Amino acid sequence: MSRLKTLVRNEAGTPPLRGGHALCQGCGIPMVVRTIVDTIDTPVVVVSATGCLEVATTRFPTTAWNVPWLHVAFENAAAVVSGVEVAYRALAKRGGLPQDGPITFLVLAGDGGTYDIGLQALSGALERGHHFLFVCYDNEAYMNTGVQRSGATPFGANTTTSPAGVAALGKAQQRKDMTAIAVAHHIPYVAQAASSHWQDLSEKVERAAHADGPAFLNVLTNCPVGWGHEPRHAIEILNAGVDSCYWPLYEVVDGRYRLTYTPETIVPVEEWLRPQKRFAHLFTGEGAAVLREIQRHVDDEWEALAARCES
Amino acid sequence: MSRLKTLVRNEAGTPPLRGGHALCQGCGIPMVVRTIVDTIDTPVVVVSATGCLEVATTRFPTTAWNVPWLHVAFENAAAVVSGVEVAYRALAKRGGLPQDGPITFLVLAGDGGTYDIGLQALSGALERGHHFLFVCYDNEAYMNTGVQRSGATPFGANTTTSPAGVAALGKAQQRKDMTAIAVAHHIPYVAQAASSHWQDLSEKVERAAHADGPAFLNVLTNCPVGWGHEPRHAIEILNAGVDSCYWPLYEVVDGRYRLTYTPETIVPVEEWLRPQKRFAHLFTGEGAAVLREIQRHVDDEWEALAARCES
Amino acid sequence: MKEIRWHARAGQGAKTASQLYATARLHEGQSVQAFPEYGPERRGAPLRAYTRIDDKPIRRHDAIMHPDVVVVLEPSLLHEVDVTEGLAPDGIVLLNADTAPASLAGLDVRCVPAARIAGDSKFVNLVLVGALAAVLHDPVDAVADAAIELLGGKVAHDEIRTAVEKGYACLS
Amino acid sequence: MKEIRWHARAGQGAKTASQLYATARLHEGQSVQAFPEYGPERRGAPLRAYTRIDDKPIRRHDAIMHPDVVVVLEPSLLHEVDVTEGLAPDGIVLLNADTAPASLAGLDVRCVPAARIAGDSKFVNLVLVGALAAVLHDPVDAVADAAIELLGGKVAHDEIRTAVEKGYACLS
Amino acid sequence: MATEARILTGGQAVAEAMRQIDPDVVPMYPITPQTPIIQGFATFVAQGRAHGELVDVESEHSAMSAAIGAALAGARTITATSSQGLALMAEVVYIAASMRAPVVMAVGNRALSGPINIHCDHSDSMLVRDSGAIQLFAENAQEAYDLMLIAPRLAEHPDVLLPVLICQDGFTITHSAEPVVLLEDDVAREFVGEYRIPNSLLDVRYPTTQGPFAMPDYYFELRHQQLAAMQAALPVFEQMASEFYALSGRRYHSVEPYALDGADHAIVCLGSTGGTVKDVVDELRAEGEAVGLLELRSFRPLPRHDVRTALDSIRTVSVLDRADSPGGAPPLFAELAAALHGTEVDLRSFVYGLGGRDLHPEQIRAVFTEDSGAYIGLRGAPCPA
Amino acid sequence: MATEARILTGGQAVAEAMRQIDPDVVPMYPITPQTPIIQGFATFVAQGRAHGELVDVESEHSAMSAAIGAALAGARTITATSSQGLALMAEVVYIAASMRAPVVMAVGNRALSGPINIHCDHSDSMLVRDSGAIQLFAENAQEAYDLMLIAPRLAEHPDVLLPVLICQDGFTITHSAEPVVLLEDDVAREFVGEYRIPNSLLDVRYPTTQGPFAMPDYYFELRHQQLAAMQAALPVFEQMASEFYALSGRRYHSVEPYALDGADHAIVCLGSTGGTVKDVVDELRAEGEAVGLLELRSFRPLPRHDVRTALDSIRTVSVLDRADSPGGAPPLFAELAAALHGTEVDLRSFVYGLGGRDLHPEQIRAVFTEDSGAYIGLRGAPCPA
Amino acid sequence: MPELTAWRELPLGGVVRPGDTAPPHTGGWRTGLKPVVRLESCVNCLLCWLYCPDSAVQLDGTTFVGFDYDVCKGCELCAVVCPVDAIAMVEDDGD
Amino acid sequence: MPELTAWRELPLGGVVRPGDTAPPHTGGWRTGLKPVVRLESCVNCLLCWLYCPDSAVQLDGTTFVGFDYDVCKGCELCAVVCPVDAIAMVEDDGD
Ligand SMILES: Cc1ncc(C[n+]2csc(CCOP(=O)(O)OP(=O)(O)O)c2C)c(N)n1
Ligand SMILES: Cc1ncc(C[n+]2csc(CCOP(=O)(O)OP(=O)(O)O)c2C)c(N)n1
Ligand code: SF4
Ligand code: SF4
Ligand code: SF4
Ligand code: SF4
Ligand code: SF4
Ligand code: SF4
Ligand SMILES: [Mg+2]
Ligand SMILES: [Mg+2]
Repeated sequence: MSRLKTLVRNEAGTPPLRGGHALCQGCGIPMVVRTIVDTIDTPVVVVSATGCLEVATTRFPTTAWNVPWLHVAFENAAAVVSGVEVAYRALAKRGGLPQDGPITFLVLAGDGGTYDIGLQALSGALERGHHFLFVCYDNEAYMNTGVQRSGATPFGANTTTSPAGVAALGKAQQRKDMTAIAVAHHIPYVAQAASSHWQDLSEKVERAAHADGPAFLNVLTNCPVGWGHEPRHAIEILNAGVDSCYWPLYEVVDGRYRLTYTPETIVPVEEWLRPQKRFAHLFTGEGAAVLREIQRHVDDEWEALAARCES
Repeated sequence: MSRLKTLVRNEAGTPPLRGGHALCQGCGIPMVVRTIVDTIDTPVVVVSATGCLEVATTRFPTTAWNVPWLHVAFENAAAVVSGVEVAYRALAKRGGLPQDGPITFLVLAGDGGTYDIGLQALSGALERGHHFLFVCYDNEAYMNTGVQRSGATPFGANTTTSPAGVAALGKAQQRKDMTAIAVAHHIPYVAQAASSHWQDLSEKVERAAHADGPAFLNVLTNCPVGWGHEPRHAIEILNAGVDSCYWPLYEVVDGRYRLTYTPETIVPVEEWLRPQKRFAHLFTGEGAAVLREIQRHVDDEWEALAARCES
Repeated sequence: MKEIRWHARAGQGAKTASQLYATARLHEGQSVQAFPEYGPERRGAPLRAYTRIDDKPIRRHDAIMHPDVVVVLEPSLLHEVDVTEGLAPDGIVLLNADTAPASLAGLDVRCVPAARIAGDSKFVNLVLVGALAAVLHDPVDAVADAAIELLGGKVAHDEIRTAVEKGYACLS
Repeated sequence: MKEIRWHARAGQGAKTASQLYATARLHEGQSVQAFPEYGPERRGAPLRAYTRIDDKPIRRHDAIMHPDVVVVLEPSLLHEVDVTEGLAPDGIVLLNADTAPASLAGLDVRCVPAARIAGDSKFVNLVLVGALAAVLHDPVDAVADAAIELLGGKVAHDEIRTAVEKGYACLS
Repeated sequence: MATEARILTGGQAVAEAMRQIDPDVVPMYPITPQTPIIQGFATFVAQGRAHGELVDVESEHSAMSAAIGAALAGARTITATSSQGLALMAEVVYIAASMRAPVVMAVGNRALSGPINIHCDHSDSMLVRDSGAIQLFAENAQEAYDLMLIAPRLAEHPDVLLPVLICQDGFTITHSAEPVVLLEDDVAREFVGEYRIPNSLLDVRYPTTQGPFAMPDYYFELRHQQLAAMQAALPVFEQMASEFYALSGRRYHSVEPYALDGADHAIVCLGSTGGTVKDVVDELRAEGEAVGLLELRSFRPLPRHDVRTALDSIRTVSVLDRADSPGGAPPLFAELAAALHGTEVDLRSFVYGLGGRDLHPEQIRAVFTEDSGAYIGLRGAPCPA
Repeated sequence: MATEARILTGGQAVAEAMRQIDPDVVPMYPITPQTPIIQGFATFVAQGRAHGELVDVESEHSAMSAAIGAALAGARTITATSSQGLALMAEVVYIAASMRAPVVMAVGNRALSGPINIHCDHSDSMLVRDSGAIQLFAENAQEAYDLMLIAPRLAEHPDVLLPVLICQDGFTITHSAEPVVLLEDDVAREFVGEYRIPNSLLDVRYPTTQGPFAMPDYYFELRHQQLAAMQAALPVFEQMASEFYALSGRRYHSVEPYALDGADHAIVCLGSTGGTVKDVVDELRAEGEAVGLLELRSFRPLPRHDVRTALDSIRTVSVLDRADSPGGAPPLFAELAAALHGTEVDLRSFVYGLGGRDLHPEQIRAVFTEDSGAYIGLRGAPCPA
Repeated sequence: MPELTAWRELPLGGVVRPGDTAPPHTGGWRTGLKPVVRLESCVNCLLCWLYCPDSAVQLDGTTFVGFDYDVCKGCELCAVVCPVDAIAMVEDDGD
Repeated sequence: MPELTAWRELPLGGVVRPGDTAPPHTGGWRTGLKPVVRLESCVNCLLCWLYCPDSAVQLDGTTFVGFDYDVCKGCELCAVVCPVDAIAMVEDDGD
């Protein structure tokens, strides 16, 4: 059976996240959620950090979630899931579970809730070695509060807290390399994926869910509002992100790097940048230098990654 | 002039941390503080996280500090120094400094205030690229509160929150690799040092202080109380830690790894473990398996590091 | 006191319209307030904004429950939300449409084909603000000036003025 | 009520002594309390601990300001801290020493060469607890039993008993 | 000396105040509904119209921590937050006060989770009411702007040296556009003046140890300094407010009575509700009812003596709390009970507006006419007290 | 059914209670002076004498977050903290209450920074007094143990379902060894019973959405549920306390009067100070003075009616706060003023013991004899109120 | 959404169960265009199903059958990902 | 340490300056042994100076001259690091 059919079968007519939620038209997040949950072949319990996904799917007294779902706050999803997972183990030990069988514990958090305010809780949970899969849907900014810069926001991007203007060229720093930070925790499974590449994503989820310990997945996810594009351009933009090697797809299993996708031809990073309004200012005035700097940085990072994958 | 003489000259009769403080007899921290501050050739402003060093040196209305020193809380030293450093830049820009000239901004935090509760503030400060040197004096546990397990505590160690007993063999997880996490932030300078190797430490401080951006130094520092040893055995224990490759001395400059010290002969990790009471339970009963596991892990890590250094 | 409620989808300029109209009246010496409603719903969702106008200083900060005028920027909303909710007894519905739908029968509905008038300019909101000025017997210039003050940094002034005036002309 | 203050360096067993003596008196049917003083100072620093004994239930939780007995486990502390601070008018100083130093002249000082008596056993604290029992006219057995109860898990019982009894013998 | 009135939201108005103050350092972290403030300021910086250093911190705990570092290093420092942000930084707000770091913070008041909610109540401010930070409440956008300009003067006054929180109701003020008159930039700048603190950490020639450890022998005394600073803040505020009045024609007081003369029923409240109450008071006065309002501009310090003087001869005082304390007295009510203890005043407690629940004039009228339940607008009979 | 008295510190006593309860999950993070509690429990686990899963979290924010996750997943969960730890987790304590997570937490009360200090006062508890968490205060080690055993029953009662904080004075109780009588292990275990909650997150067949977003249309009502749960906690506590009495012979009430009959001057206080006051009351009674004490076992919920009944006919009531609120009324005093509003009681406010400052019987006597300043033990004349 | 209820009637702690309340009709968010399929071209690859942010692609078993216009927001993603261009965006008649 | 002072006399915010108060004499922490140097053996490498946790090794310029027994806690580290065994730990006469 094709992988997609398997997902359909797993979903069995009840999408983990049903329609009728309040996420934007064309938001990239739901596809990530469904691909992940539908790939996992055990029951799933979801812990969400505050963010677009959480706010827009659970307006009391409604819910768009058909799987158990828990939200406590913005910064603590990994700590919350630690408690849930340990409770599961404790109850399993003394026979107190509502029903038997394995459960996959899944965290869904935005980049803000992962790279920034949620990093410490995540790092602690990774060190303690809980069995859970932490997925960052990385749309590269705090979208829920209106597109502010996060640690994931790329260099040069215009956001409401790193606005471009005569005295500023957008975000002044390079993005945090969250995937590398997760790798540095020496956990069994880490990967970087993109919502444009569903099959790659789904395969990674499968491996992550079977890892013997914590797993981390960083999924580039488009946001039409924050990136400034029409929903219909989502896939081509994401593709350009991947094919320019701005966002390489790779995984690190027990410390070993592997590219899961190699662009046939590497496209200039401009193809990734140009369709997005948040980079529009780079295509005028002094932007050219910034563009060169971005290309150079992407090239360097790619080279370093490729080297690590070869070895 | 020998390096040590330079330190003496820099100190100029006024140690940054004077005697008469309340740290334990034989505590390893003060040597680290003095080596660092005395190496730096500009005025230094110190920000401390809560911990032994802070509590035991500043009982109001006394202070053991002869350099400007600031403490706010346990988890936020890197955030505090961000504010101080930015204030310095802002004041320099508009001419409001008490006196001109460069200042080195130094954070001194324990492993608890670095690996665990202080990690997020540190990560944020690294991402923002402040100019400061963050030094973790890593004594591998929360000592100030009575030797509790931290993210830095090694596998198998007996602490008051990971006690060994019939049902437990000490800490169940491997230590967090904080140095690797710092490296993953792609900052200009990261290094691992030990208080036994003062010259190596001092050289690293020199390079760190001149880095163009944030620098991170992870310094293995003995604690007679928490490790369970007589002060006079400090140096030999630390030496065994280094020579067993449990704690390799290396630096990562702009992403390039370099071993700064290679043991002439690698000693078994037992030499590091045996003199410390916190590992005493590993030398009885079921401990042997744990010892083998520790040796294996150290060997693996060393191999991986050596590989990274060659390339 | 006049209280106005604006209905649109997020992104259609209801908030701007509410503030723009307030600005116009402020310049005419009145006291004003303009505020949107906020929820978890995102781009595309129905949205309300409000404008309050008075001759005395406005000090109250409660919600507007019984608007004197309801301005509907997006006619498709009629299927989704009750735009007449709480409408004051002799309140007016100002609708972006050619003709009033049956569902609003019995109400004082004023229709302006704002989308058609605005054409490609996307100034549906400006056309309706112009029409509102007509409905409430305000000088059109004040509204056009306010629109230019708020939006003139990005858009050609005459385009703005034209949109407002066309709306005004519809109902004056 | 009897209030006792213990002076030692951190690690010399003052806290244990304070609790151990309390345990003995508890078993004799009295009400007790034992608590050390905490500061930022680390291993090696001077430290105080306290024991409070009463026939009625002890409910108060204030500090002990005017001890009836001060027990000094570490004689070198006499140079550093005023061990007689707040000593009750006819209070007693129980000192680990051969003879009372001049600085304590005029006070009721009882000396026990506890270090010598304890020898290598490091039970200076037990010797002094024994001596304290003598000073306060308690049965030595209760103290020895309590000591065994608290420490007997790790140390030979007869060693413990011997240390306590030797201290008791000194002053009884 | 003033500009013409413009339509500005409270958030924009405060951002304008920040532009005029042009602080040296602005640590910032987004949270609804304060975000327009930091965004507004960031835009001014990007446009070259303000020059402060932005510090894009990774959490509010770090925002206040960086603010303390910057303020003690000698830089004028402003930040902003709401709700969970204030809760997350609460620990450090206390420390800012104790270290006497004159950080100014704009607060867009919002209900605390849970459930998570983005709208106004005052539970966030109430959480830090023991922190030693000054809290001034604005009734509208103009007041938010005015108080924001006064804030640095108050915070940095040598008798005060405490953090100052300028609180405005989330959405109701932060996102509500109203006419606001700004001072001219240079007038504002001059009013605010230069930043000065007694001990600069950056003074390497005269090193200081800041933030030491205090044992029981000193803690009580150091803490008492903060009480004294809070006391001092009341006259200092009146002085700054009168200087500001001279420039702006707008006069503030730590407590502001409205139609209290001869009133036998008064409402006490904070924030934007004050405006709505004024309308109701006017109506009722017109109907011959002797009602009035006491608005607290300053909640911390609570001007206890002025409150007592203003209210002790009034028959009934109804306290409107926009926060509650499950299992305890609502915060403002408890303060008023303490301040009015020993008077004959019949004090009543009302809780309203939690999580953004609206408060209508009719409901305020019902309080005055004694037709209101204790939980105004709650659906269902309140649980018996 | 009880064991013989042993000498235990309050911290050890609570660790013993935890061993007997044997919770499923124990998130823990060290902080003085609660650390002996988690260390004690960790040791029991290492010895195989308790079986809970320890979660060595990396901060207190995560401790309470993990506790919420575990409790809602269906596991009995206990944690412990003090001071900065409570401050750092404050945000999540509110959320625990709103999500109705019956987490039990032992608190070793300690002064909040700054300056940093490790000794007792109640500022940490006061910081979370609006959170919706129940707070019971122990006078001594025995009470700490007893209340800790009662805590899960109270927390998990279907009418309550709130976090319960068992507070004991840092050092004064946590580190003070006193005679403590334990229940037999099986008796204790049976008293505590099984953990049950209405909605288990782990029930994948009947999925729940927990922690949704609430707009102004629902927030007020959801919040009000917590008020109702707090109200319900008072009779539930009395019931549990009387069951416990049947087992132990030790009887607790949410307010505990001591020699109040006929008293014309009473002290109100929390925690270990109650014991010292009792001694002074006995002395003064022996001298013919009509003095008494009202000890609050339950601070949240504050048993308003019982407090009022106990005190409303007493001439003078002196409230002893071990916390203050710069620029406002001390927290306990404000509660008492609210509870006693409308009575003739002459209410007086005293602040004592901040940062571990000792309180002597003579000073308590001075309160009764009206010879005391408002800040007991402060060096220097207090700043004028 | 149900009637606004009194506080006592609300679920404890605000816990919600799927199905307690019907999903809001976000179909009204569409601004002009809606997707229609030419079923004859459809190769049932199900990519539209996977990528639809609003779970508005309806299946019968594993077979594409149409759109749920009650919730489809008209984003056009389905049309974009369809490998055989079987989906067209057409004028929305507001149904 | 100075007399305990009233709250008004304390420095604002508890700020301390070095030299405001004399350091406590932690020399009393020594438990039996203290370091003494045989200066004739000393090669002035200054390792003892660097490693002493209590800054108790006294220099004259860059020359080792002795120990500050007021603060030396007797940890023996100086003796251990001395490359020429110039430092011995001897019975502490309590001076
Ligand atoms: C402690 C705290 N600070 C700030 C916020 C406000 N806040 C809620 S969601 C959010 C942004 C979330 O960004 P991200 O994690 O990237 O998710 P996205 O919105 O992009 O889905 C912010 C700043 C909060 N809820 N809690
Ligand atoms: C928020 C908070 N949690 C806990 C503490 C208690 N605490 C103070 S220092 C410390 C341990 C410090 O450990 P580390 O950073 O390794 O430094 P060390 O004590 O080893 O010097 C702890 C747990 C605190 N002060 N603040
Ligand atoms: S703002 Fe972006 S991430 Fe958030 S719902 Fe809209 S499209 Fe999705
Ligand atoms: S406990 Fe360890 S780290 Fe702390 S002062 Fe003592 S020796 Fe140093
Ligand atoms: S237009 Fe968008 S919402 Fe509608 S079915 Fe297609 S993908 Fe789904
Ligand atoms: S994407 Fe196109 S071909 Fe594939 S199932 Fe959908 S309509 Fe059919
Ligand atoms: S014994 Fe220790 S403290 Fe004394 S001088 Fe030597 S190193 Fe320093
Ligand atoms: S370590 Fe030895 S040789 Fe070196 S300076 Fe000290 S005493 Fe002299
Ligand atoms: Mg995001
Ligand atoms: Mg440490």
